[in-house]
Amino acid sequence: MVMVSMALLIWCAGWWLNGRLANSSASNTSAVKLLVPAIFGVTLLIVWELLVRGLEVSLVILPAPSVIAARFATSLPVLWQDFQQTILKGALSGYIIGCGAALLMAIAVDRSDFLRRGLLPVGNFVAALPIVGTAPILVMWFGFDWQSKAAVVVVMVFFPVLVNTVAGLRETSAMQRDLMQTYAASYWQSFFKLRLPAALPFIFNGLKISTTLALVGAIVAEFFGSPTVGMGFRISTSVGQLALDMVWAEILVAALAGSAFYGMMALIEKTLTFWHPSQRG
Amino acid sequence: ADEVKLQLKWVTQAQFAGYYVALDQGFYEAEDLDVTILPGGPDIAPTQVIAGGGADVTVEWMPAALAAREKGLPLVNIAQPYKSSGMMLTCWKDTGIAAPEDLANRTLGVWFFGNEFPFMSWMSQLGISTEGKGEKGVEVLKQGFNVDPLLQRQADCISTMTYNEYWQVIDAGVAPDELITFKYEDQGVATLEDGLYVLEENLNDPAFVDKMQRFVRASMKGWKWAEENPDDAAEIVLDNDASGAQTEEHQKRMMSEVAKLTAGSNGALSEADYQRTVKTLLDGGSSPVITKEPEGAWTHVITDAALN
Amino acid sequence: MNMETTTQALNSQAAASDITPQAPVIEARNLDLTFQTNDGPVHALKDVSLEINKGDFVSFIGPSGCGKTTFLRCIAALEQPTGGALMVNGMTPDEARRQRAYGYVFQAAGLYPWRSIAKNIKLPLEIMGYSKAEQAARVEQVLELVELAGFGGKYPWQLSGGMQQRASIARALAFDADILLMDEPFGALDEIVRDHLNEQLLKLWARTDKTIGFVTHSIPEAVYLSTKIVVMSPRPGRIHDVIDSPLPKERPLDIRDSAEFIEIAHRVRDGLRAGHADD
Amino acid sequence: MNMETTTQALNSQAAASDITPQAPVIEARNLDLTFQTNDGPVHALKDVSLEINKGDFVSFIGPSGCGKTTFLRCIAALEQPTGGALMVNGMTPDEARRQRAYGYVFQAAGLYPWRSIAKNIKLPLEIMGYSKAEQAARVEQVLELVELAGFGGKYPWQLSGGMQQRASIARALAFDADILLMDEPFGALDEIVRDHLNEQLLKLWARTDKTIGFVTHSIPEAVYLSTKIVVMSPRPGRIHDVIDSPLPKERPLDIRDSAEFIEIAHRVRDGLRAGHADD
Amino acid sequence: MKTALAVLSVLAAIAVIWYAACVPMNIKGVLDAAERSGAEVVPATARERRDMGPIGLVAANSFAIGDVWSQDRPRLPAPHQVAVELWETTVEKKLTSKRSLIYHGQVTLSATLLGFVIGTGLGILLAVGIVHSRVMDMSVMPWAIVSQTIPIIALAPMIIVVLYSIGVQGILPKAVISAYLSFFPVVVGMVKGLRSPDQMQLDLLKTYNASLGQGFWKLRLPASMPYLFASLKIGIAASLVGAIVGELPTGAVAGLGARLLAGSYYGQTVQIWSALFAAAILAAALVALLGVIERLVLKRMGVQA
Ligand SMILES: Nc1ncnc2c1ncn2[C@@H]1O[C@H](COP(=O)(O)OP(=O)(O)OP(=O)(O)O)[C@@H](O)[C@H]1O
Ligand SMILES: Nc1ncnc2c1ncn2[C@@H]1O[C@H](COP(=O)(O)OP(=O)(O)OP(=O)(O)O)[C@@H](O)[C@H]1O
Ligand SMILES: Cc1ncc(C[n+]2csc(CCO)c2C)c(N)n1
Ligand SMILES: [Mg+2]
Ligand SMILES: [Mg+2]
Repeated sequence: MVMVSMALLIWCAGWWLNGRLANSSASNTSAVKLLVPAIFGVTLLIVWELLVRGLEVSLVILPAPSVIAARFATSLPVLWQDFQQTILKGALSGYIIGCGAALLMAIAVDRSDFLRRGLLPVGNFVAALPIVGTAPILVMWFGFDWQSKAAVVVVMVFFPVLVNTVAGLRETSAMQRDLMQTYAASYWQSFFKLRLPAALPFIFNGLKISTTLALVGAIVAEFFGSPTVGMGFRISTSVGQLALDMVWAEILVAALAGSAFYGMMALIEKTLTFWHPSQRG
Repeated sequence: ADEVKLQLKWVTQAQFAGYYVALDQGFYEAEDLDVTILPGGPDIAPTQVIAGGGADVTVEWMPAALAAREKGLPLVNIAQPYKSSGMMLTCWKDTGIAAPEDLANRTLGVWFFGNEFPFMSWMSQLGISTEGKGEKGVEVLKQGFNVDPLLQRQADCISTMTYNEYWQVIDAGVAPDELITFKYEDQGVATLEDGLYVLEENLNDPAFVDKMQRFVRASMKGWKWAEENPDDAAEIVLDNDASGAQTEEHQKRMMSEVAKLTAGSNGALSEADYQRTVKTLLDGGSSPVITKEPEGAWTHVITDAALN
Repeated sequence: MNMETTTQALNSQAAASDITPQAPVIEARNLDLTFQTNDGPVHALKDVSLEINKGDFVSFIGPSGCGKTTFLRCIAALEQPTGGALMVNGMTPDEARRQRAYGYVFQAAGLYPWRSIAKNIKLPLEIMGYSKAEQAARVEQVLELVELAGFGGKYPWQLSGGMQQRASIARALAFDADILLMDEPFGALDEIVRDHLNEQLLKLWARTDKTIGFVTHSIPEAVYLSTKIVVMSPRPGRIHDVIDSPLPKERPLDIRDSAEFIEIAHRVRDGLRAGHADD
Repeated sequence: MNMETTTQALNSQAAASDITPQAPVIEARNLDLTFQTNDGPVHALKDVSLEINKGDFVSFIGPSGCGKTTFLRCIAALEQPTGGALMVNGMTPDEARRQRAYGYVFQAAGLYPWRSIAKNIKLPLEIMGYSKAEQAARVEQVLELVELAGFGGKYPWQLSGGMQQRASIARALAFDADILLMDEPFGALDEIVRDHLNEQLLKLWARTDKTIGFVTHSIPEAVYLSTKIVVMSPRPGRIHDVIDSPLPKERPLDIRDSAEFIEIAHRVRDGLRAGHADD
Repeated sequence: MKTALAVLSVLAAIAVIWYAACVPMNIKGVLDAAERSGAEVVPATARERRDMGPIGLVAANSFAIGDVWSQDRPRLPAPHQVAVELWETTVEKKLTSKRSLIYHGQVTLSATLLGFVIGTGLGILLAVGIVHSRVMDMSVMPWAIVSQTIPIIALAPMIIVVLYSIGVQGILPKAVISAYLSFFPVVVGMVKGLRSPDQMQLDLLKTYNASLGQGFWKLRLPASMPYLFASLKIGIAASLVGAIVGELPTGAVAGLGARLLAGSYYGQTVQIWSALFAAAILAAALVALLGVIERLVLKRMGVQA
């Protein structure tokens, strides 16, 4: 009970501190911008730890953060292997192929009104296919190794990027397009000088959503067949062995990798679309 | 009536016919029990469910149960309806595999999720590494839920149950003589399957013990009924399958195969079988499932009372 | 009375084209344009006939909503008339557009936010394939012209409304189009800059023999700049009066105090007022 | 010379406030505003001091980019000065804003696209809690005033640029604010409508005793409307001259031909020219 | 009309490619079956065939091509096989039958809708908080992103167990997972939408000294409508996936997820594909429904089509 009430207390304290920081004059410095979510996260972890201990939650239901951290530290070689297999081979290659194909397709779709009308509804339909159904099929087609995981990722990221890019390429204002008309600009001129830059905020929207999709897709696909390495493999076998600390250590890796991946895309976005109102602050 | 929640290890099928029969035939009711059967599936760890309080008793394989016990979840075997193991490795004959030694340098499909332990100790007994292909090594795939890896020849061998996956291979049009099977039972690495497990602390509660005695009694009655009336039992299972995925033919055949495995058991755990299982697991090679002899992992308290 | 003025205007045009024998650069005959909106059609242009000769400086003036923008857009092939005929340089507006006959200044600045001011001005030069050196030279020159020297590196959102408008004028002046169409280009500028730009525009026009279509709300500006003033009236947009200016091509700023100037201004104002009365 | 004119202006203000003993409605002392941009700071306002009394009609005129909009935004508490003091009705601008002291017309129309014209005008009335009947009556009345009667049901994108601007003026006039701030409200309008709206605005002002801050680029408009004309010069934005108009409150349109009028106009033009020369 | 034509021709093109793809995909299985039934196959044994490319096999055994579209357990079922299965399991089965896809669809649908309501509600609330509070913005937003990098399938069984242990059962655990997947797109979209009013629009309300609530109802909310609907459409599709995922660890008793799993378990490819399509059709129907609502709402608001 003491720990539970302490958890509550710490939660409130964290919010109070963040409130002070966020509304202080320094709230626009990058230090505070990092500090505030960090404090939030630390508060969350402490509350988690205290609740798990205070309520005596079984290790096989939910391990405490300290236990997870210990497991993480002692399993680095295994985690690194799994990371290579799932993220570097499966997710990344799938992400690059999927996004690249989607961008090319978007241009084709954008050039032809017929394709746009025909392909987008069908595309939306295909995008709605749940991964739990497609993954076993793709494992059957592409084998147990990372290729099938990459294929799952391709399927998952293709349509978000396609839809966003197509929407982005149509995002220019009438006047901006009219201007190009008066110059009698060719398709590719107006593509590179007008439509692509104007579409970038949308494209990055799709690319950012896709980072987390790629990760989750690669991991989940391993549930449906894999070699004996990989984050999804480890998670599912560890659950079977009730090694929940290992499960959470892998989830931690996924969260770290996912945030880094997302952050990287956000950074590239910021440098390329500095001019957009949402980036001007 | 007393409520009992039973967590199964897998989806509704004749593998669990005894429980469905007991429910359907009113055996539980006669013992003043209100039993809810919770089907399992590929994503469910029955041990976790019982730890979380989602079930009173669960059907589990002994390796997983003992592993959980070592992880700090004190599961106790209270009854053992399955006498022998139905697990085996099924291979294409045309790959040239004739004996266990030939498995080296092959690709094998194995079930993980806590079901990999018997395989691992078998391989370590054969002196075959599971780290990758080689003179003394095999490539292990984490097999999904179906027999596709064999049919698509992505693997030379896959894990099958005598009562289930093997027949799916046959149903796919493969003739039995195209295949060669290695039963774990024959290889001397069989471990106990489908036992009933409860949390140790609950056994201190006389009311719970009494409830379990009635439960086990009714369940065994169900199993014996099912062994005698395999076709009717299969029908009962089909009636209880909410997913509508099972076929009558498959379930009837499964029931007759399952009957062979349950036939030797009256429900009480044989201590010899237990010892053999523990020994197999302790020999499990580089990363053993259990590191030391478990204690108090089973009790005859329930069956002694139930079966008299 | 409206009908009469229109025919009268047409006659005076006919007279003008007798003097200059070459074919008109822009020729509209009975142009109609109706927008289909969900609450019924909007007649933006009705029965508009007009001839513009090479080297003309034509101002369009009229109440807001009378169709000035719409008419300019038709000439530039940005809008498709729903009736009548329109020829530019003896071809359809669209063909003329393809030959890069137009420079267009829109009513709002419409700069691309991802390009700095200098790069915005470079845009048409890049598209039309000017050499790098030429591009840089021209950008310098037009930035100077619109008094934005030193602002080339800024981005559009860092400039005030009037500065943005000037940048968009510079963009249209940077390349050599035969026909310059300008939709209220000087609306957001103060009188001094405006006077300066008026002078610059006249100089440019005199030097290059461009044909200019110019929308404005300022009567003095229209009179000062134009060889031809088109007064329009609204709903549906029609030409109310066409005034051929007798002012010489050479126009110092103080020509605005001359009697002729004032007289034309009066005629324009009367036309405008009549247009409002139509309403 | 700039310093001189400024002090001179301040003196003349001081003189003016001697006559009207009440405290000024708006009082700026050494106001500074610097925008931080990624390529260095932009000094938009520097050392601006000004007093505006109750019932004044103050026009701001100056080259584009000199800080007129910025100054108006400071008064309305939309921008935070980086130096100096600014008081409105004896409080901070933000307190005055909270008391709903302002009606503001932005340089661009800024209508909400999901509301019809009438509902756009109703917006402030809804927010300030006017009764339904009062809302309807006022909308009718101001639509009439800006010559948009009948357009209440249209959506913004169905109107031309000038019509949108008039709707936004109507929106600011619909409720009773003590202080009306208007940023180039009549920029996109033709002279006839502009004259009409000028008259209407003067009437409204005479009737209600509002204090009005008005940005314009038209010298005649500034002179015709104002009791005080503030001429600004750019980079950094400073007050170049403050001219107190000797014209009577009652101003027929033809006052614009009077000698006094022309003299003031000259002084404004000179100020503007000097501002440009500063540059 | 034009759209229908375009969609139809794209569908036709896909069907053609699909049918063609069946040949290389299924040829090995067909030849294995043919060999077993005693037909002359080149090369003669499955072992030899394993190492051959599909093109070579087709060329050498052209007699077998007809069978690639009618296999029992094909690697890639032909379109008509899926269509027939869909027809049989929807139209020809009683609605209460456990083999009826409509029955399973309805089970999934109820969890989807409940999860969608919870998820969108939560998402909108979070977005409102984020837009109005700097603390929320700075601390919650990064963690909302992190939350989506967690593979939900890995957590789903544990979520179910935990909810189970506190006595929550039935439809709610599934709905929770489905809400988890749908709240994120709604948060992101709504934050964007609620922030979409430009400076001038905000300044206008500031000059009226409008309250926070007035700013929300009269400006931010209407301005966010297009964004809201865009994210609702993504959200409902995510909800459906969540409900399906949530069905796996609840014992795969009923629902499209259970159907997928059972099909996958027994290698019934045709059944998997038809369940997959049923899920996609359901998603498309839900998205279309939202589209209709969107059009009605936007029309009432007068926003340009
Ligand atoms: N896209 C459109 N859809 C419907 N109506 C339109 C459209 N564009 C213009 N209109 C209508 O056509 C008429 C003429 O508009 P136009 O923009 O040509 O006026 P304008 O003379 O340029 O006015 P201003 O001086 O205010 O810019 C107006 O009544 C306007 O409402
Ligand atoms: N958000 C901003 N960021 C950076 N600089 C700005 C910003 N807003 C205005 N400025 C700069 O401040 C100066 C004054 O701008 P302001 O908009 O007040 O001019 P203005 O007098 O209203 O001009 P105009 O008549 O063209 O509207 C300009 O040089 C402009 O570039
Ligand atoms: C993911 C997963 N794969 C395989 C099994 C093994 N298994 C245990 S019982 C049973 C039913 C046999 O017909 C099977 C296949 C499992 N539990 N989970
Ligand atoms: Mg216009
Ligand atoms: Mg301004």
